[in-house]
Amino acid sequence: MEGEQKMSVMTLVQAINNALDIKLAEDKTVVVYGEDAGVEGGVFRVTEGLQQKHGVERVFDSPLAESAIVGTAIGMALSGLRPVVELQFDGFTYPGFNQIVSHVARMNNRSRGLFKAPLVIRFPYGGGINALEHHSESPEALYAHIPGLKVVIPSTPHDAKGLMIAAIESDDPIIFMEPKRIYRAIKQEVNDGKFTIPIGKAKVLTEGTDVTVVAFGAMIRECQKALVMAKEAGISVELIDLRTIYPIDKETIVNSVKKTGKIVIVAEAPTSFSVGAELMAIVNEEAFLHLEAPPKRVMGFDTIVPLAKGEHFYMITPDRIFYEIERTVNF
Amino acid sequence: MEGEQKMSVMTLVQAINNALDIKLAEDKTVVVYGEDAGVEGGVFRVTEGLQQKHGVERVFDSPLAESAIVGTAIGMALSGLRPVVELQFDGFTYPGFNQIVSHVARMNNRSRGLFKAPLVIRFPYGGGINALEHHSESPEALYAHIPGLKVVIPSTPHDAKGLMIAAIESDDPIIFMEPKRIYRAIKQEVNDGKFTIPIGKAKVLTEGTDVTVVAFGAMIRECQKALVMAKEAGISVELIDLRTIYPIDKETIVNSVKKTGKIVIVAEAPTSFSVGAELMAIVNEEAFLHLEAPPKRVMGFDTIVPLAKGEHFYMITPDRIFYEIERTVNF
Amino acid sequence: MIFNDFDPKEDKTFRLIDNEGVVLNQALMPDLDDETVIKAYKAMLFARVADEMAVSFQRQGRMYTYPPNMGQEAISVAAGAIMRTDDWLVPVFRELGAWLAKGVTLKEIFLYYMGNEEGSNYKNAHHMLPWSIPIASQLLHAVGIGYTIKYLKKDEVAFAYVGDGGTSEGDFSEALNFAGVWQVPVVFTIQNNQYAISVPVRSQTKSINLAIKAYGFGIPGIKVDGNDFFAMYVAYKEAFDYARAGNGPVLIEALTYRKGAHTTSDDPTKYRNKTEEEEWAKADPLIRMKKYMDQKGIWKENEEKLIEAYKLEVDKQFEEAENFTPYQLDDVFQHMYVEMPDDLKRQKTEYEQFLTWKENRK
Amino acid sequence: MIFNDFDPKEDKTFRLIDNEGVVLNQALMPDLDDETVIKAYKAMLFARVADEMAVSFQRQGRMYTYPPNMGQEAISVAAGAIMRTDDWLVPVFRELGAWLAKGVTLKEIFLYYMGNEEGSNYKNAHHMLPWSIPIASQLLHAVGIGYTIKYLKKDEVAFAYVGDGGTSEGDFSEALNFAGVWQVPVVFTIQNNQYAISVPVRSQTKSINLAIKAYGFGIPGIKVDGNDFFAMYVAYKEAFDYARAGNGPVLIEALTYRKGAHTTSDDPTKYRNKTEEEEWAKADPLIRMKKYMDQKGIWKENEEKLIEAYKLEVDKQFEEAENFTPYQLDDVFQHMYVEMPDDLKRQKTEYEQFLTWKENRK
Ligand SMILES: Cc1ncc(C[n+]2csc(CCOP(=O)(O)OP(=O)(O)O)c2C)c(N)n1
Ligand SMILES: Cc1ncc(C[n+]2csc(CCOP(=O)(O)OP(=O)(O)O)c2C)c(N)n1
Ligand SMILES: [Mg+2]
Ligand SMILES: [Mg+2]
Repeated sequence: MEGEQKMSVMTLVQAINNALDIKLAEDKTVVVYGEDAGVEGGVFRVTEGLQQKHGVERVFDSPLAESAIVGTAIGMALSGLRPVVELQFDGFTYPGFNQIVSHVARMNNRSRGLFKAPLVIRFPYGGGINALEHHSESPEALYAHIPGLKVVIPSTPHDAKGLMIAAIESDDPIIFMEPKRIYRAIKQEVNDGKFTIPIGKAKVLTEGTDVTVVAFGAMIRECQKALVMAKEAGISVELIDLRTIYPIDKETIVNSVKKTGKIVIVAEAPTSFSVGAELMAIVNEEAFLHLEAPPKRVMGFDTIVPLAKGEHFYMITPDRIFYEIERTVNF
Repeated sequence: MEGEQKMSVMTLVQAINNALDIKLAEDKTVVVYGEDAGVEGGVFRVTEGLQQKHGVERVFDSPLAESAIVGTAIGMALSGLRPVVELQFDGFTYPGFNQIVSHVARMNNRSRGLFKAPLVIRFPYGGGINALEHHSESPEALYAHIPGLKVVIPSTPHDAKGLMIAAIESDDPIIFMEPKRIYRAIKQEVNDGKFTIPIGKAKVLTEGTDVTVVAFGAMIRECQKALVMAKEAGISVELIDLRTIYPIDKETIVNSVKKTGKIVIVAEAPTSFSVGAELMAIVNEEAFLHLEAPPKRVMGFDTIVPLAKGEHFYMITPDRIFYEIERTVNF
Repeated sequence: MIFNDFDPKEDKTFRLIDNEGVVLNQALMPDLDDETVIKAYKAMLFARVADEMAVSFQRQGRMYTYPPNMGQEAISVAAGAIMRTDDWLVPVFRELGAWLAKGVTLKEIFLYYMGNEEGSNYKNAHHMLPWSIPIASQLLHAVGIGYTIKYLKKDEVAFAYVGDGGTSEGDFSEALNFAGVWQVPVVFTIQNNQYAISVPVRSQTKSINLAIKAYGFGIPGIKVDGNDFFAMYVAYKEAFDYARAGNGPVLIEALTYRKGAHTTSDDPTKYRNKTEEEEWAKADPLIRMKKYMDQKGIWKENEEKLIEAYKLEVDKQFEEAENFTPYQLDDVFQHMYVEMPDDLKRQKTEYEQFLTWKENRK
Repeated sequence: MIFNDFDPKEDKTFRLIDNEGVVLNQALMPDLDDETVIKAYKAMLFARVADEMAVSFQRQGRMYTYPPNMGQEAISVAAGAIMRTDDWLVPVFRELGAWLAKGVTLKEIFLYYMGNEEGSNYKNAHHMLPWSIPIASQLLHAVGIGYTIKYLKKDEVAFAYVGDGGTSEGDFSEALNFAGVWQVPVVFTIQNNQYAISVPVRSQTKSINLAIKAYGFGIPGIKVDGNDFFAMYVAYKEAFDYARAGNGPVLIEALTYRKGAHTTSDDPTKYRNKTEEEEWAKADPLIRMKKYMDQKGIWKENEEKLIEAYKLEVDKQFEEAENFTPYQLDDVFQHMYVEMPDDLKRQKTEYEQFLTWKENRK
């Protein structure tokens, strides 16, 4: 699937921008819009320069209304376009929730396949940037619980690009969540050409034998730091980047847990009724007899993400991950 | 907590109506509204007769807008009233989702306790009534995942009344989900007076030793039928009615599983990222060493609830519950 | 343009014939040949017959909840007479005339109300969306389609329906606003049938009418007598031409009355009175049009016979729906995604195992 | 009533003094004594100073993202001059004048922007909600409060703010509609500062102005020069009186301009030009009012000195905020519910165990 081999160093923001640029250039049915997504290029500059390059009819600002952004994108998708819409923040996806749940997820099923809804809804998510209320949410479990959606979360520039291109090309609607905390924090060599990464496939980042750690988004970086601590402590960790929350790659997870017998799940969202719960359910259903310790969720409290002064209590840190890895391994 | 001892046979609809009636009579700050909730008494007649009795200022029709129904109720709750609002169906709670998630759940925390939001959002939920699309949803996991909400689901007229009165008297906001399928299907002797049932407490309906079955809402009745089959097969089942989805009564569940070593969870919602997943997580976290078989979710498919002709495939039936109980016990 | 002459701010209603079928404004009457008029009347009559039979099928327990259109036929039949094949219909659920004109069959509609999603897989209705039940949400889809039309420089119009109650939902305003900003070819119709289930329109908004809501979005709006086929025809003609010519969206409030119940589960006697119903009965769109045709002497057919023929047709389609391939387990899973994820395959297989167990137990 | 004389349909703007401080319409000028005028000017000045300092505190890294009010001071200071203690302020985030008038302290505001929720626990601001960030959602809370006021027969008014961008959200329309139907005492102000972050108001809606949106809900609307304290004062006076008297809600569009950035994270040069900024600078509400006072000869104080005093006060409050009790783990959990559920207690205990482990590891 890899295209030409020229590489450039990119941040996650640049990689997504690059993916959008490639698809806009290649496919006239792709349009990009959202609040401040046109002239300004988005509050995080993810769509920067795209309007200048591809024209105001293809990359543009919309009025301030998330339900309308999603709802009109559905109409476009049903009538032949491939809209990629930006919702400005995780916490502002909720005014669009009805359109997402009641229509985006259902057009294909409702019309028995007569209509598809090839649209991408992308938004920055997650905490750790000292933001205002509603700007630090991790709502992936909400969207993953809705039948008919696919939920994708990249953790690196490379993956972000490949997954975004795959998302735009998918005939299923995609919720594309971007870990804003690492928008610019990680730089990576990324292939300049077109390539895709399959939606629905997790990735084993580090092989290990003592315990499986599953994470995604900005938490991958925290886990990698924890892995350094674990290594020092002589613990061999298998780290898996989930990459797609639904459809979840059970096989990769379960195979790993069958090997290690232990699992620690790391994510930012509140613990209860979360992706962590689902992963625990999966390993129970598929690898019960291999479990040698209780699966552990290292996740956010069941609280609102605190404002900046209190956020450090909430955010999962490498030492906390290591602490739980150690406890699980020593169970 | 029980009041006078006169009893009447009530359906679930009548019991909720009775609870509203009692609180309207007793507390002038209680107001009740929603689409068709006034003159008509609601499409399911839950608020029937209340406008006539308590006046049009206290029980009334609202314009057709769920976000406004919830949003105005917040304003009322912050300024001294105790609104009980009706959203017409589970699938029509989503236009109100932003207000619920962004405000109902957060006013207390946002204002550091300066403002409380004592409101009740009630709606019929669940399948099995041959309804149109969006009329058969079970979104409890969505609401339970939102920090700041409490989610209550009764399964009998008695509980519905006691829980509703408790909900109205609670200073925390309550999502009150009513199993529409058994709105009129179950009749029960209910105390005519005022009584409350504590929010956050599950109830052991049947004691047993071989396996714990946890369910709620309309699924309790299906489980009870399955228990008859189980008994014939010589299986002793402990049946627990969850009653509150959040805060979940871990103690009751965990104690039971410590005794039986096995758990089957029955609910209508799609399986993935569900209350079932959370219950599995809980028993792993709290009773891992007692588990003798993989916890089992008997839940809806990860699909849209099919229309009438296909709904029988989706709905959980007693024989399916029994089948899974038997498999779990024989693991 | 009539849109300029009937400023909703003055609360005028555009009307061409009165309840007796008498022409009120000859100058504005559309130039229609007799055949077209008769065709429209027949379309209304067919819709009425289909509707009445649907209600009785439901009563017989052969179909689930059904929302009749009775009394509102002129509106969507007029739209059907104006639209082109490529125009996009974004329906709500009470514009049967437009559905049929689009090519949706009664068989499909019945199939849907029998509880089979396959009824929304319209085999012959080009550019027609299935019904989006959450009130007013569909209007945004029409605006998105309008954007596609404009972007791809197509010669099409999207036309969308909503009820009086639906104007209270945020999505209604967002749709009109986006359509205005984007200047897309969308014709919005509010079927103001006076009630949203039990709630009368006077409890729905304080605005003097619903057409005036167009002001807030800088688009033309007009209030039309929705039980007057000719007025609706003229309004639609202008609206479609205006939108198609690239002038942007248009809002039509069609004043009408739901003769029947909200759905077969509803009992209107709870919330409306006989006097009101009788008053509106005089403005029944079929009666008015028939009176008009009688005065012109252009209606020669035996209506009883026609109705009999229609009934046979409706019956035939109903039976076809009843004899439709039985619902399969596969139908539950098949269309959730373009390709079935492993997770769904697994759930399906597990269910099949249960079915096998069940079978063996007997 | 000026609301009748300035019909938004004719796109008129209610204005009382021009950019040079010259009175345009003496007859409509409010009957204010010098002291009141000076007090209002000082309130604007204090807000301006506080805002400028807030921006620089943020630049120094002592505070997080802050949204300045600069240029919009007349609007909320006028509201502050009209409101009674019991009236309810439902804020958005750019009406500092009204916050201060309500009794919110700069210390609280700074504390909030330092990232401490305790800043929203207003100790002295009676009937004032904390900021609801999701755009336009707060308007519905005001309508609910309006219902309480009406239901409990109180002599209060709820007044709520929203931006030009916020008028596009469905909640804006739903709020105005419910307020109209319920006829509740709510005064809505749209601060039309020409931009929603980078998006100009002409890309936000096709309507000729924003006040005209009132038409769709059957409530009075008026467009006012928001940089003219006197016009805003008169408009608010009438609006509060009207609402308090039980006549229902009112919509005011206050035309203004955001002099600064959207927030300290924003760079307006990306989307607006100098000419426009300079044009609006001439209409700065402080300058206009000062010119007015100068012409009247009522402003005698040494402004430099006053500003110095204000700066000291702002500094003092800022330092108080900086020295506020450190954030505790408890603060994360404590206010989620009236009583802490076991689940949260358990999470807190587990975290404390981790902290102990961490401590011991050192
Ligand atoms: C978002 C949403 N809320 C509630 C409903 C339930 N509901 C179905 S039809 C209806 C009334 C619709 O009234 P109106 O828009 O006037 O259309 P009419 O039925 O009169 O044609 C309601 C409340 C729904 N379908 N969607
Ligand atoms: C529902 C929602 N969507 C997006 C945002 C992000 N956001 C914050 S302010 C703003 C622009 C607001 O513009 P306007 O209403 O004109 O107010 P102004 O900032 O100009 O005072 C946006 C889009 C938000 N806070 N809430
Ligand atoms: Mg209606
Ligand atoms: Mg603005």
